[in-house]
Amino acid sequence: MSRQITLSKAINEVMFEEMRRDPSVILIGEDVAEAGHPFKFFAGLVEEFGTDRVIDTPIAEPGYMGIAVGAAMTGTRPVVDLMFGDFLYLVMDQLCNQAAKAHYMSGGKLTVPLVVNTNLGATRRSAAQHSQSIHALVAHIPGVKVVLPSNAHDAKGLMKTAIRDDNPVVIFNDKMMYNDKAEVPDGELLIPFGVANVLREGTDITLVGTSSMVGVCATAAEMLEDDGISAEVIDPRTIVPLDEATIVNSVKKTGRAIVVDEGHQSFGVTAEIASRIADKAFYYLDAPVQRMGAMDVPIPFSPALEDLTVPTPEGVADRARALVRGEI
Amino acid sequence: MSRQITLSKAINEVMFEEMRRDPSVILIGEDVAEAGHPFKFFAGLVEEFGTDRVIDTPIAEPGYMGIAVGAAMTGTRPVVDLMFGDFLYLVMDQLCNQAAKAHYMSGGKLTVPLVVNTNLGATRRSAAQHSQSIHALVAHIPGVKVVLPSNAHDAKGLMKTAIRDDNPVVIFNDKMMYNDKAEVPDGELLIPFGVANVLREGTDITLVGTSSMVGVCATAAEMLEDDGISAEVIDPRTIVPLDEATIVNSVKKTGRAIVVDEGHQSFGVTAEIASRIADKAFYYLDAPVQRMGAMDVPIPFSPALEDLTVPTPEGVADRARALVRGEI
Amino acid sequence: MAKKPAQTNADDYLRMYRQMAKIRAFEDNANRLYLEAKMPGLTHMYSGEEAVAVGICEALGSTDKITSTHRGHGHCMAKGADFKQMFCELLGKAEGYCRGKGGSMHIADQDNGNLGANAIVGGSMGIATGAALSAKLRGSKDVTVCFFGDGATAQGLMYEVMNMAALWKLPVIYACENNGYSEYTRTDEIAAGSITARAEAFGIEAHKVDGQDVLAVNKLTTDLVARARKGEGPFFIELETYRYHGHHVGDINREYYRTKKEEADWKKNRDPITNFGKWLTKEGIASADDLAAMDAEIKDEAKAAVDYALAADYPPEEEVDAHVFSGVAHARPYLSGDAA
Amino acid sequence: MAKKPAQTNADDYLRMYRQMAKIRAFEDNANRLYLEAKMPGLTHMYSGEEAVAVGICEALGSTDKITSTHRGHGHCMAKGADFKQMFCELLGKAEGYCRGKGGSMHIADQDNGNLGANAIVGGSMGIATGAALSAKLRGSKDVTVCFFGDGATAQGLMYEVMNMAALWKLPVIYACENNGYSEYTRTDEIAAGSITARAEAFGIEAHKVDGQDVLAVNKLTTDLVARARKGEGPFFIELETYRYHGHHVGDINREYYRTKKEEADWKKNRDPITNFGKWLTKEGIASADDLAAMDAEIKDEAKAAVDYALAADYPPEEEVDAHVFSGVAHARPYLSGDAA
Ligand SMILES: Cc1ncc(C[n+]2csc(CCOP(=O)(O)OP(=O)(O)O)c2C)c(N)n1
Ligand SMILES: Cc1ncc(C[n+]2csc(CCOP(=O)(O)OP(=O)(O)O)c2C)c(N)n1
Ligand SMILES: [Mg+2]
Ligand SMILES: [Mg+2]
Repeated sequence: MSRQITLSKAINEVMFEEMRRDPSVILIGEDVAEAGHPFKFFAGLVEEFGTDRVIDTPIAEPGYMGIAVGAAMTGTRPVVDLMFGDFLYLVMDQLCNQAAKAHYMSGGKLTVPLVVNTNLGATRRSAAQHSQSIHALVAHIPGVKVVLPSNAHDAKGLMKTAIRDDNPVVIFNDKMMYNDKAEVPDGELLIPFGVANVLREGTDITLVGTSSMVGVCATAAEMLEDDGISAEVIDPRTIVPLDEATIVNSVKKTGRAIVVDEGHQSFGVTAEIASRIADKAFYYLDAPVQRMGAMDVPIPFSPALEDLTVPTPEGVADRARALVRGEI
Repeated sequence: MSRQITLSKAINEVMFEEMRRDPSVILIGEDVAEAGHPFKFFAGLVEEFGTDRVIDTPIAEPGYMGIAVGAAMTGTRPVVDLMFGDFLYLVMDQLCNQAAKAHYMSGGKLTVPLVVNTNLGATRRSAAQHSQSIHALVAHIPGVKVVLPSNAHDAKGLMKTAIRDDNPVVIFNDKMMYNDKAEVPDGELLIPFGVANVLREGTDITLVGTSSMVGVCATAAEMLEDDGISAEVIDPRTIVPLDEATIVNSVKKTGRAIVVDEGHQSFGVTAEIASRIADKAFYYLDAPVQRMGAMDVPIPFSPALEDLTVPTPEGVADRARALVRGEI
Repeated sequence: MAKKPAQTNADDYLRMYRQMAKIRAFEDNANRLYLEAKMPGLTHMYSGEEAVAVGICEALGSTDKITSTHRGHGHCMAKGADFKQMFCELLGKAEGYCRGKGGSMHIADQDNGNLGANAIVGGSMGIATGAALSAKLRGSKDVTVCFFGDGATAQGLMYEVMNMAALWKLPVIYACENNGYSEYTRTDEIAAGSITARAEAFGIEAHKVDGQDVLAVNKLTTDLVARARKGEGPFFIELETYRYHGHHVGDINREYYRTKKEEADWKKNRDPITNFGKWLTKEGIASADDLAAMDAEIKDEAKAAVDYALAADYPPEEEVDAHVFSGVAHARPYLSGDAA
Repeated sequence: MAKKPAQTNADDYLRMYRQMAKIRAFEDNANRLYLEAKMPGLTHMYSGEEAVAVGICEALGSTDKITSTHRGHGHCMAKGADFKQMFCELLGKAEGYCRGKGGSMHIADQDNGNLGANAIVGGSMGIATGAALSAKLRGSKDVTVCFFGDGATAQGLMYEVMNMAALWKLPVIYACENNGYSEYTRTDEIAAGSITARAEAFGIEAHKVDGQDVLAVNKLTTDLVARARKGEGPFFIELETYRYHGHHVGDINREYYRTKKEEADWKKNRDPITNFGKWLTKEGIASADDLAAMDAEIKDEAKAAVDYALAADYPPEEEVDAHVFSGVAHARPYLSGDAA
């Protein structure tokens, strides 16, 4: 049964299905009830599940993040909505000092089954405080799993897995993707963490893209095809845990790699993945692994500047051509 | 004039000298006045400069961090003391959304000359919330400079530079190093940012260590000397900006590198430095660049476990031997 | 604090009227730019709340400071900004207050004492308090006003900084623009107890005032500013007001969270500009024609500024990594250790 | 909530005495372990504050929850922990409550409803409030008590969660242990206004009680717990108390922030155990000899537990990457995508 739905709709379905399946699942966040969220993906939930399980909060991110941690420790499974990924800075203590460490610090006594639903991505002309992709910060902290869906299908399957996971999981969806459609099965769909998706096989170069950059890599791969360059495109889907084997094996085959992620380039996700490739596939590499992240500047408001800060298909294709031609 | 002082004393001298030199320098933090800080490095300041400039705060890290940002925008140069680096999570919004971005977002109108004095490092048996080394998080955010002194001398020279810098600068000292002595000049000492220190020259392998790991690398280098392996040891001193040239040129010479940092290994500082080396020195490398960070687990309290989580001289030397022998 | 030249009351009143009318004109144009898809991104309209910004900022000198919010155009204009640079910023043009880098939610106008709008709700409360600390330490007599919404009272930062402001007797005034809603939620659903009592619990003198009455706002603020300059601060003001538009320009269907009747009622009976205009004519300070002429002039001025901004240049590409660090021309080479 | 077996008052009183004496004995031993360099790291002594933890926890059932602080040994014992597992945790041994991974500042004892100590001041305020939310949603009658110090009232998180607790009428009791100091600073230097008024401003009923009087604390708490179970919460209690030792065991020279006379005065006149012992003998509930015998027995028990813990094993090395994730035996292979 072929069925195309948007990523927003996928989130909506997950919440309906999981809240029906498991009465301990609750939703907490700003304007998630009557308003159904500013991005509308929670529409209809409060009508079915009531304000006990679909909980509108004041604008108090640290507070309700902490509340979710305590609720998770004591028999509920909160999904915490954080309207913009940029607000993660506000909840870092509750997420990284509390949620991430409680299981370990208690020697396994306490568990914190909790999902943070948030986003990343620039180019919405939202300026520096509403355009960040700071998933690398969370990925650096042991005890949290980090999920980066790149399409509606994966968003559904990964979010369902996240809700059933007994650990804190942060899901970053790309804001620009909420209205993008994909074929998504009705009902059950579980995608395991730590299993990369090979979108496209190729022999000359491996393009590893995350989240918003998966599409960029896929488009770049099409452009490269016109030049006779065969690119393999890999979407890790989760970066904690990371499916290292699939990525490394691909590069062992192609001998070249570009890692593309929308977080700032320095001290970000591209560094981790690139350095794992450079280590594990060292003796197979024909050229240095390339990294393309967002420019190391706060995201500017002006469209004329903002578009310069994020990797594009053209940019990725150019870099790939240079690599294949031995120019790097 | 040879003079050995502790790192704590170096901080103390910097504050005296800079507060005398520039009346706009102020100090803000918990128990920094009468108590002279729990680690005692601010002793005597309040007696000379009074409670107007040496300001004890309530335990309200986000609050006084925000206050420092506003004070920095309007004619003062605050040094904000954050008792433990682990509390950075609490101030991330004020540091990363406000301080780091104000200059850029205002097109250069606002400036935020502000220093955060904090620390990193495990092995004090302080457990997971007082042992973290999370400098990578700050380094990922454009607009903040990140300083990692590895001894009392550099602590003095770098902190003075930081206080005179017109941007937000975060200094991480290693907690275990506060009482370590080094030769430090009396009076003026300015060490520029972005200039690495080559502690020791060598030809077989480059060991890049930061902060607490500089000493670990230096000790490892001595061990290696006994085996006839000549190690070059480099301390970047600042990671934002990073003296890429010195590191890359060293590896071009030695053909091998290990990057050692006390932050968690995944998505941390070792990834950034290693991937830059692997890219820029690609055609000179004889073996894959190795990374050694703290284990990707919350820091455990038990001494029996804690000591396993942090790189040691023996561990670095072992890895270096394996690299040189071509076993990796 | 730069002192304003002595003026008659009538001048003050007319300037307040003009400032409110300018804000309204700015917002009407901004909304139109959005609807005509000429504006990048979204924006939050201040229309309906003009008496708050103007009543307060008219009590301040140009070196007094303010911090502003996501709904910040009104504060910026009231503190002395001009149409052209504001529209340029709104459109991401190089001549904007922030060279196009900030946009609607980050307009800062340091020269007029505006330390910037903020896209983090409550995010500027520390900054405002710090500006007050700095003024006190430097022996300046400047006062800082921190604008924020009712929704921002849920942020813990507010209590942290109010505590320190009270302990240290800082010259800061916390101005809570209670427009009855944070996004799509009524204030009583997100604020337990009493907002002014919260300030009072920290020993801060708190007032409630009709935010639609520019004279009442101005009178109270003038008094508190004078007292703050003498070291009697901090103070807290809750201003009852209303936003006419949606939460942002895209929030068109609002009936699920507030009625059309409620909106119509505020516009008809409590419009700050209309009511103040009536008072001015009643008092004989200006005729209805005078006011209409002023309105027309402002509209023309706004229109000209919009046209100017639409035609203005975007910043050049090389500015993308400028202003990351003060004293560093371009961040990219700097970050890799090239030249300092 | 598991109901306690019916007991006479005398039994209750003697148990309270015993619990306070156990906490004191625990701390005396912990301090000695530190002084003899047998303890890894530092710790914060609860001595002097025993009536707070015991008065409150004796009003709770074992499924009621608490969250604790860096000064948390007292809370943990009062909620039902035993000596052996606590000393083992303090020394980082495998048989400790957290298998040695938490240590003094993170002891958690889920089986007795202790959701854990916290090394972030104020860090557990959200957790406590969340436990109360969870109880309400799940239809459980459990009440949660959130312990924190006067210093923690400066953390914004407290106001964020009190607001939500009040809006949602959660069964949570905020228990502020005001021992007059946060680290080396007097409370009046870090807390403006009134602490109880801050809770009241959010519509939360607040009480102040003598934290050295275990019966007064217990009576008030028993009443509030019963009311919280009926949905009348949240509540706030400020308990006036005192810590005998320094901020932590290493804080020996304290005269620059508090006088020896003040310390002596509290110990002499307001010791919660001595005073309660006197009351017990006066009321004829126990003789001085009975109490002395109980003290001796507790000391022996503590000593035996210390010896046990000193001799106990550290956790095996392979546990270092266990418990990072629930359901994952070892984090290291998992993180690289090996086996899920
Ligand atoms: C920390 C944070 N949380 C959430 C948001 C999203 N947001 C933007 S404006 C707003 C409502 C603010 O309400 P209020 O403070 O009353 O100001 P108003 O919009 O009514 O002027 C919200 C929730 C944000 N920008 N920052
Ligand atoms: C967020 C945070 N800031 C600072 C500290 C350092 N610190 C530990 S205990 C303490 C004082 C706490 O005072 P109070 O809350 O009154 O508790 P008490 O120690 O008196 O029991 C401080 C500042 C910390 N652990 N966490
Ligand atoms: Mg509002
Ligand atoms: Mg205290």
